[in-house]
Amino acid sequence: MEFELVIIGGGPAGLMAALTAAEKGVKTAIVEESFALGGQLRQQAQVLENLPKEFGKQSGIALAKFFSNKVSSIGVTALLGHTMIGTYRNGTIGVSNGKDTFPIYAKKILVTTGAAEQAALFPGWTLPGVMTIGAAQILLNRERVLPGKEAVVLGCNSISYDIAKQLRACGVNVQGIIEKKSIDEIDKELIEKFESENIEVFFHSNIEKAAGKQHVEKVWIDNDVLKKEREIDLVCISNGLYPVTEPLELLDCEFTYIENLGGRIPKYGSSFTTSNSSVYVAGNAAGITCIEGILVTASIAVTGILEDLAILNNIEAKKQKEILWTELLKAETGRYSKVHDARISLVNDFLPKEI
Amino acid sequence: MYINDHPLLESEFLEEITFFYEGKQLIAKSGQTVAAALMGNGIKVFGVSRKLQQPRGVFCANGRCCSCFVTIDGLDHTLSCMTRIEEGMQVFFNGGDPVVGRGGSGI
Amino acid sequence: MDKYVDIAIIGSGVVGSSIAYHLSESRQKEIIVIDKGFPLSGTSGSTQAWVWVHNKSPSWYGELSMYSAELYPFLEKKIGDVEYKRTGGIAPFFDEEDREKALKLAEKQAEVGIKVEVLNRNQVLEKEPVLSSKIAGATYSSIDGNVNPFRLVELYIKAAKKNDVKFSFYNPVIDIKKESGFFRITTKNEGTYTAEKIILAGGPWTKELGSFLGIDIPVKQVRGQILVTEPLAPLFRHTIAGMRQTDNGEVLIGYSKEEVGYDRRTTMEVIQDTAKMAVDYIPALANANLVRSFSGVRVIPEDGFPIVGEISNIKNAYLAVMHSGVTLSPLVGTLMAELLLEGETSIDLGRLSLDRFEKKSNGAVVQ
Amino acid sequence: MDKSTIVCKCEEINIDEIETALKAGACQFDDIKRLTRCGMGPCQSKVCTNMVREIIAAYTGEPMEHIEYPKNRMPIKITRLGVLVANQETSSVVSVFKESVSEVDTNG
Repeated sequence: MEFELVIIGGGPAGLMAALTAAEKGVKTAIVEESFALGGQLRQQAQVLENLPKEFGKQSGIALAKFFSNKVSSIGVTALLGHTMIGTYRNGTIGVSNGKDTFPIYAKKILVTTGAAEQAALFPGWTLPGVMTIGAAQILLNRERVLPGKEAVVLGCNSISYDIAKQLRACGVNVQGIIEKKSIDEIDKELIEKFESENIEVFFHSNIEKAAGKQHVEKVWIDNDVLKKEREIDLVCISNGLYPVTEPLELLDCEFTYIENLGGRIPKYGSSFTTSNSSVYVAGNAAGITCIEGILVTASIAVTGILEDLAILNNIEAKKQKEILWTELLKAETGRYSKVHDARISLVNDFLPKEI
Repeated sequence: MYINDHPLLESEFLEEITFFYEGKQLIAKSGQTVAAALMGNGIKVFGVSRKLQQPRGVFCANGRCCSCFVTIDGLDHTLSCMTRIEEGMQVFFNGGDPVVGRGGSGI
Repeated sequence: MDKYVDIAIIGSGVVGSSIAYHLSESRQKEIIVIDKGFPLSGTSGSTQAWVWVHNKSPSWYGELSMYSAELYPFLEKKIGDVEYKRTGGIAPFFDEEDREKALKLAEKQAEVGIKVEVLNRNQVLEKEPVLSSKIAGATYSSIDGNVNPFRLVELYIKAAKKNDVKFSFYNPVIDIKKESGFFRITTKNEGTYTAEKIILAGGPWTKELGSFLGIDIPVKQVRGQILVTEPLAPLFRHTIAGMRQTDNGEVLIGYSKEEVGYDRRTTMEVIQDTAKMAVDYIPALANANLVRSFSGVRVIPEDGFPIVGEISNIKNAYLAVMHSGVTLSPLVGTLMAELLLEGETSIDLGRLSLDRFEKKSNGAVVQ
Repeated sequence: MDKSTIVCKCEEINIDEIETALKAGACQFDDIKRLTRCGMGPCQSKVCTNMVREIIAAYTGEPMEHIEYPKNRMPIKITRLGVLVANQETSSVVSVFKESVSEVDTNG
């Protein structure tokens, strides 16, 4: 198989990039290990507030549908059930579909593998019934299956807010949110949101342990003043995200470590090109950001790719990128301003190489 | 347990299919993963760990953690969260892994 | 910081740590082992760890390997369980025409006392029913086996430490100079060591170490890629040329050789080719999950044979560099201890001298 | 926290085992891996990486950014050998037998 552009990962960043590339006539393929396009949008029932203007306000699920319909109508090859498992000697990617393993040749590779959820350490975290909050949401909204009936959630953040609400709407009793930090360290607005939903948050608390015979039955919530024992059958861990970068490592991209972007990430320049000049990165794989940031970084990367493929001339590309970077700055404000600052310094460090 | 009337999502007609778990016939909905089909039937424990024989089930649901292994149609250690359920599929508990030593090998 | 030792060993892989242990047994000398990384981060930690004899040729080399294999049971009594298993080794062939070559090999090895049998298909399958029925035959010897390299190096080091050998890890040697009869070894993190004798056992980095002393050590770096399956129920018990099953059930597969410098990446080409070999030998492996691949950069002297002994023009500087470090480590450790402590060895090391390469360039015949 | 708490879910390696490796002088994930098998199971440390890194950081007092990540190995996801072979007809990997008899021929 041979394409001009191969995109690893069919989530929002990958789809956004595929659409733009295919519109410009680039022969594009998406390698997606799941059976459907959309990535983590596929279970996001919440309305995504800050989408780029052209998308209005819609749920992740709706956006995933919109993207996948459009992508298939525009002639992008969607290789569903295909996983990139390695690289050949010359850097060609190796893909397996569960029956066969083969190389896919591409002029440019864009890695949009997104983020994975961080686990959390406490005795009993390996029991069935203890899962990442994303897993609970997948079961709930993608699979329409109840992950449990009585739940606690570890981690007070916007993700756990959205999903706790959805769990409750589906009949799961969310007994509370357990948060290591003290009340002063958490965004006021978020606390109010939980309050207005009558979801109790235990600050300065942790899960001392979870236990159960075959699956989780009890948690002990540890707090300075009180020890609470709760009977539950679901513990959701919402402990943050980190970039998924395995394909970039096997593509010999150089890495750096930036806490504000989620830890170890590939070095990249202002077009999101990595130290391997035929490999680009975008979305959460380039640093954990908001949904708008995910989409805009994909647009910037694809602009760089179009420029590289001589489909856009330098002047057009430069103009385009300037507009998009302004958009990215707007997207990454407020609690994402640290992300943006980190990104800017990363890109500036990369500059000497681009010359 | 299946959510039949999802309060947040449009209703969707999903064809019912039958599969077998430990030889017992169960109902799943087409398009689901094996992991979801099991959870929908109230099965949370998919297997036991190799060394300590501790129960294991869904953890990440995204094909990364390998916690949800089951045996499907004769192939053991298959990721149930990344495999779609199919009519007549034979699914088994991931147990009975060989008790083996702790020898090392290169990394 | 300037520290004095009697003997400095550079490299704490299977060769360096074996020499350190064997030297320390008599507790006569103050010894330090310096390593650029942590034990097992190099070649010794990235091998299938066969203790393999039966088709090492020419037969004098097979003989050395056999002596070393014979030392393993005694070594285990001294340093502890290194999971040495004399499983017997099977090297299959698929073409009937190869039988004659196999018989020739068996004949050669018999001359030095290595018993090699040439098996037909039924005999192979009787020994190992899981092997493919497409196999025409195999050479077999009961002396071959394998060891757990992690336990081996760990226990060499433990035993050496017990005998007061000092170890310095994560500490690359950045220069070696000989001054007024002593070696001054400059390290990155712990200053300079002064040693009366020095042993270079740096495996794939030996060439670099030799260059500090102004000598050319004719070795190549050869990458071998190895696949590791998930733990499987006991499937086969012999060491099969190309694969073995470890105690924890994992099957290690691989026999690739590439000269690509010190590059420890793996590649899909070799992974797929190695998988093909595995399934050709043992069809049942087709359903086994491959969990990971790794590569080791092995050192191979230009002519394939070990270089062991004193460097003739640098008194008190010694070399121990070889491809089959795991197989040979008990013997090389023993011989080096004899050489450094008594000045002579129970097996003549002449054939293994670095000088043979110079002789070669002069047109003289070696071996 | 209870030192018997599992950190690596696949190989079932607990905090105590990781700290023992640290005490033996290992100070990076890959060295701990070799000593304990932590992170060597089917998920290839995708789940435990940061938890182990945090234990290392706490033990050594080094900041998290100095704690290296374990090396990623192919395949990125477990793959059955038969799927890797698929339609492949030949293999470039020489057999030990062929190699040894060719040496007999030349060196014999």
